[in-house]
Amino acid sequence: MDYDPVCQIDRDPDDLVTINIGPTHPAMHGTLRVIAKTDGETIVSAEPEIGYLHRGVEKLGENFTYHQFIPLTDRMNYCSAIASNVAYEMAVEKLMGIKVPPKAQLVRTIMMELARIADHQVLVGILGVDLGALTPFFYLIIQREEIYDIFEWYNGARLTNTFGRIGGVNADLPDKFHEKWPTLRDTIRKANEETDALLTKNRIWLDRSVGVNAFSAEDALNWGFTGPCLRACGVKRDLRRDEPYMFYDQFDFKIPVGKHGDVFDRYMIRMEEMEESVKIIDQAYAMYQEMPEDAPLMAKVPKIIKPPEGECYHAIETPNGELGFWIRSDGSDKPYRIKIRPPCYMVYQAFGELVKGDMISDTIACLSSLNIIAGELDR
Amino acid sequence: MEDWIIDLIKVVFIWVWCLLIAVVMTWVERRASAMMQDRLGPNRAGPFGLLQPLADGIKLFTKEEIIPEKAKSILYVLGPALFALPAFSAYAVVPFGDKIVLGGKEIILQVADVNIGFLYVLAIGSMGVYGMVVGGWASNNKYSILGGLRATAQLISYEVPLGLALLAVVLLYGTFSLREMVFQQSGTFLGFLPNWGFFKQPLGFILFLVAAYAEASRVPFDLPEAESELVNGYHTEYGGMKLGLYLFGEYVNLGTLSAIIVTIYFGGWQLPYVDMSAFLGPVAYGIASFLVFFLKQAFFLFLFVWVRWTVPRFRYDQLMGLGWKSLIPLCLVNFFITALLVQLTV
Amino acid sequence: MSLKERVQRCLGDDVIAITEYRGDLGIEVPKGNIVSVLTRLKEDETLGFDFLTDLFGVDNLDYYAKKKKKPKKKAAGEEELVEEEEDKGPPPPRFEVVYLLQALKTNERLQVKIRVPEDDMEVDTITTIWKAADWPEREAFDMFGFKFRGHHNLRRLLMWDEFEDHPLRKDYPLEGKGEERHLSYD
Amino acid sequence: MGFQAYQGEGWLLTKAEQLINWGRSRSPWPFPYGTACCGIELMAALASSYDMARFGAERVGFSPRQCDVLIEAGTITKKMVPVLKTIYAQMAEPKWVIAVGACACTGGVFRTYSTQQGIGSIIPVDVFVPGCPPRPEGILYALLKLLDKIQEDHPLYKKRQEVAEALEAGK
Repeated sequence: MDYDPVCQIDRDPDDLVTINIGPTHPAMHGTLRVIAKTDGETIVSAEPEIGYLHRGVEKLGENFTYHQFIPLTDRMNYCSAIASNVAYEMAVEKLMGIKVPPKAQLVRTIMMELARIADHQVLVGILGVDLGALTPFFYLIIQREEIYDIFEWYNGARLTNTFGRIGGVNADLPDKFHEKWPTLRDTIRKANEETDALLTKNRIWLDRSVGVNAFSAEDALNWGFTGPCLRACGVKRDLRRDEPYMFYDQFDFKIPVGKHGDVFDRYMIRMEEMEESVKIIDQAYAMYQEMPEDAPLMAKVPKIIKPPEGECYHAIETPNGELGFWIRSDGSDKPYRIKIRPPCYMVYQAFGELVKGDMISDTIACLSSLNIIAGELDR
Repeated sequence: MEDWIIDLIKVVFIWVWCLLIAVVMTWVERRASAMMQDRLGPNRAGPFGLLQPLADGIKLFTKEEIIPEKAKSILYVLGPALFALPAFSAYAVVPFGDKIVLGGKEIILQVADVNIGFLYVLAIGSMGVYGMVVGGWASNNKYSILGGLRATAQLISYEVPLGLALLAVVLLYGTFSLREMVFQQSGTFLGFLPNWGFFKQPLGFILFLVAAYAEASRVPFDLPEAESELVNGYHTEYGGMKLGLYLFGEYVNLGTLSAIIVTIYFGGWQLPYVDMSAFLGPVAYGIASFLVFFLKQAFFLFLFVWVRWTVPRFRYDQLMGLGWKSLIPLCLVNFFITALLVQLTV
Repeated sequence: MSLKERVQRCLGDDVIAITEYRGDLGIEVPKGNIVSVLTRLKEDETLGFDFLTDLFGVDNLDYYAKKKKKPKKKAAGEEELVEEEEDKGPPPPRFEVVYLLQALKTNERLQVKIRVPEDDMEVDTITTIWKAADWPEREAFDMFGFKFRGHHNLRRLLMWDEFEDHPLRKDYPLEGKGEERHLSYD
Repeated sequence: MGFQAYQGEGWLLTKAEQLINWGRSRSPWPFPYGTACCGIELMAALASSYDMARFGAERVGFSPRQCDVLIEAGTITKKMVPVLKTIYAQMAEPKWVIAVGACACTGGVFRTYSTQQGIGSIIPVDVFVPGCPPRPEGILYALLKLLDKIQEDHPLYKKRQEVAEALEAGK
């Protein structure tokens, strides 16, 4: 008999039931797997196993040229591909020492924030589905299609956009964007309000999310959390503020911060960030409209990119948190080594710690609220 | 006509009617959920997709029958049957209409007017859990077993508030016969309200409704199957028509529960303020009473669907907490208040 | 005081080399001292590198091979120590482990590198300092074969357990060696 | 007379087959095996704007025993191959497979050590959908193609034929 500090009882370790959750479990998003030891409904220990979507992106990066790698970044965080694209492009620009023209930066800002909204909408929808409320998911998806319309007008792809080039962007905002944005802003807010009415004011939802998987700020920093999951724990940290890039230091926006780091805080932070993103787009769009029509969109970039030897790390705040690229160049046209620092990788490794002592249902809620994107996790 | 022929006709009619409700409910559930989610829903099989349940049925019938190697094969086959049968059986005592006069013979629109119909409903209703437990255990799958266990705990816990809520009604009407209860609900209450159980037992009705949702294991109480947690819960390993039986049984259960709600709390086949037998012929009256009953039942069936697509799901401990800490004390309070009032008025 | 000076003052002799490229400061430290170096960096009041951003390995096999061929084509300001080593002594160790640190208060970043020779792949684990190093160390083991001494669960992370090679090494072909995974259920 | 059934498709058999095919082709319950980017587009195809449920492809189930069409959307890595094989083996006949996206068809851009180069070499696939990822319309079109294929199936006759052939071989 061992004393079990989680359940505070003496228990024979043979009494535990091992449950294999995933990788085709409905709540595991296709490729995650958790091996959980349970006592009845309570999780005594949970060990996540990953690698079911390991596609060798880093190895491929060593064999691709710098430009060829951009499409691979799409396929990492496929919920907000544009943010990954820009993160990689900015890392290469830092490596090359390229200054991107301001108009291109504004186009990037607008598209990235749209991607952030789209990403958060998927998260909130899926969180609802995993807790048993299916309808908000559909409301959010309908609305998200309109954001996809804008992406599609920009360069023809809905999901994997291959947005931008190294040194700027390849195209200006689509003409239809100027008509679409005022109405889109309203529909985003309306969809959020509907979701809010269905979920945030629902007693069952509160019961299921408030206080579930609470995590302290200290632990979160120790485990390397970034992004909304860290902010939910009460740490006001956002690379858009702390290491400002582009024009983020000129925009007026709030950084929502939670208190307890529970599922509800993570959910609320996403809901509020959508609202802040709308504000940022409004400001960026106002700045964009002041730019002259023929302002350059691309910096002067050589046809074949051959950065000088050296290595650097650059990270930006993607919807999930800090997405960084560490690139070492050996002076050739291919990177010598690319290391991607995906945000949810660090978050997901604490999963066993997060769900210890909770119930099986909480595991599902916790996993959804962390927003684990397998493509980014396994690369 | 011989009595037993009439009884046989009634049994067959009710059986077919139950099946029909279950079949139509699958369609309603899909189309209604589509409506709530700004979708179209199935519309390829027949007009408005009305034949969709038929297509599903044909497909399920012609699907390969799999019995997993490690499953306990006899119980595995028995599970769905155990689940579906009690649901049908409970209908036997539900009065689905007043009476119809055919060829000078008075036919009661109820399969069996037993004087303990109320107890029969409770007893049969709690049989359904065997189907879930047996199915879950026989599948030899950890998710199924968890689903089965959840079902046991949940259904047994919610039997108590269900029974207690109904007991207050028994105090009120002073009878165990469901038919008798319906007759007592004619006329008006306090001069302007219909003399329905709902108005005399508002708290009891809400408690019963909540417990009924739990008994039917529908969202927000669908923990035994909890799709995102236990894959499909107790019927994870079932496919083909065995799965079909589970799905059908669920809708038949809904039909039964709605029928009981209507019978006990909403005056059965009676219209408020209007006495239909006064101006309708004997045959027409029988049919009209049946239709009124069906319409009331349909409303509650739709309510089940409505709630299903609106709210999230409880957690296991919250479910138990709600049952034991809130519903049962409230039921007891309701019971004592009713007892007091009945004592005072008599 | 600039970051470079502060780091030098804090670590003293442990700094083997310092590189600076596009504002990113990188230091190289001896392999055996990595735990004490990181602890000092974390606890020093003027530095306070209290957040581990990432940890990963690098295989320098091709890098050295290429450098030997054309040693003159080098950008200015690159690691000069490395160049000297190349010319004289034995070939430098094949692998590197890079630690990316971050100071949350001052928003400064630092790269710490250790060099790991092929015949001695053991590195001290830093999961004792940051729990965040758990999976990155497992991944480095999986992809390069570093053995992190003291890691509580050093198993493969991304590839399956029976996989034998280390795919991110430069001598491993991109399309693999035809490995397949077979699972037997009982 | 009894032997006549083996000779060809009788009227009864054909009508029964038509009925079965009608049912099957209007109720293809999907198993959404979304592993990567295509999974998001599959989600969009199931959601309101495209609404795959119109074709009866509703009641998305994650239990392989209950589903008819395995929609494999996304990359299958070599680590995942045994899982996919098991899932396919667990499905009850008749079962169909749609491979959505370049990765599922050929491995796509990920020609690496860890990626399975197309699922066609592991399990039989009925419809391939190219695209990286394909649009939801593409997934719907693939489903419609599959339904056409189901319509032309011979669920009863084929079995009779097999029985007859087995009898012939036995003689």
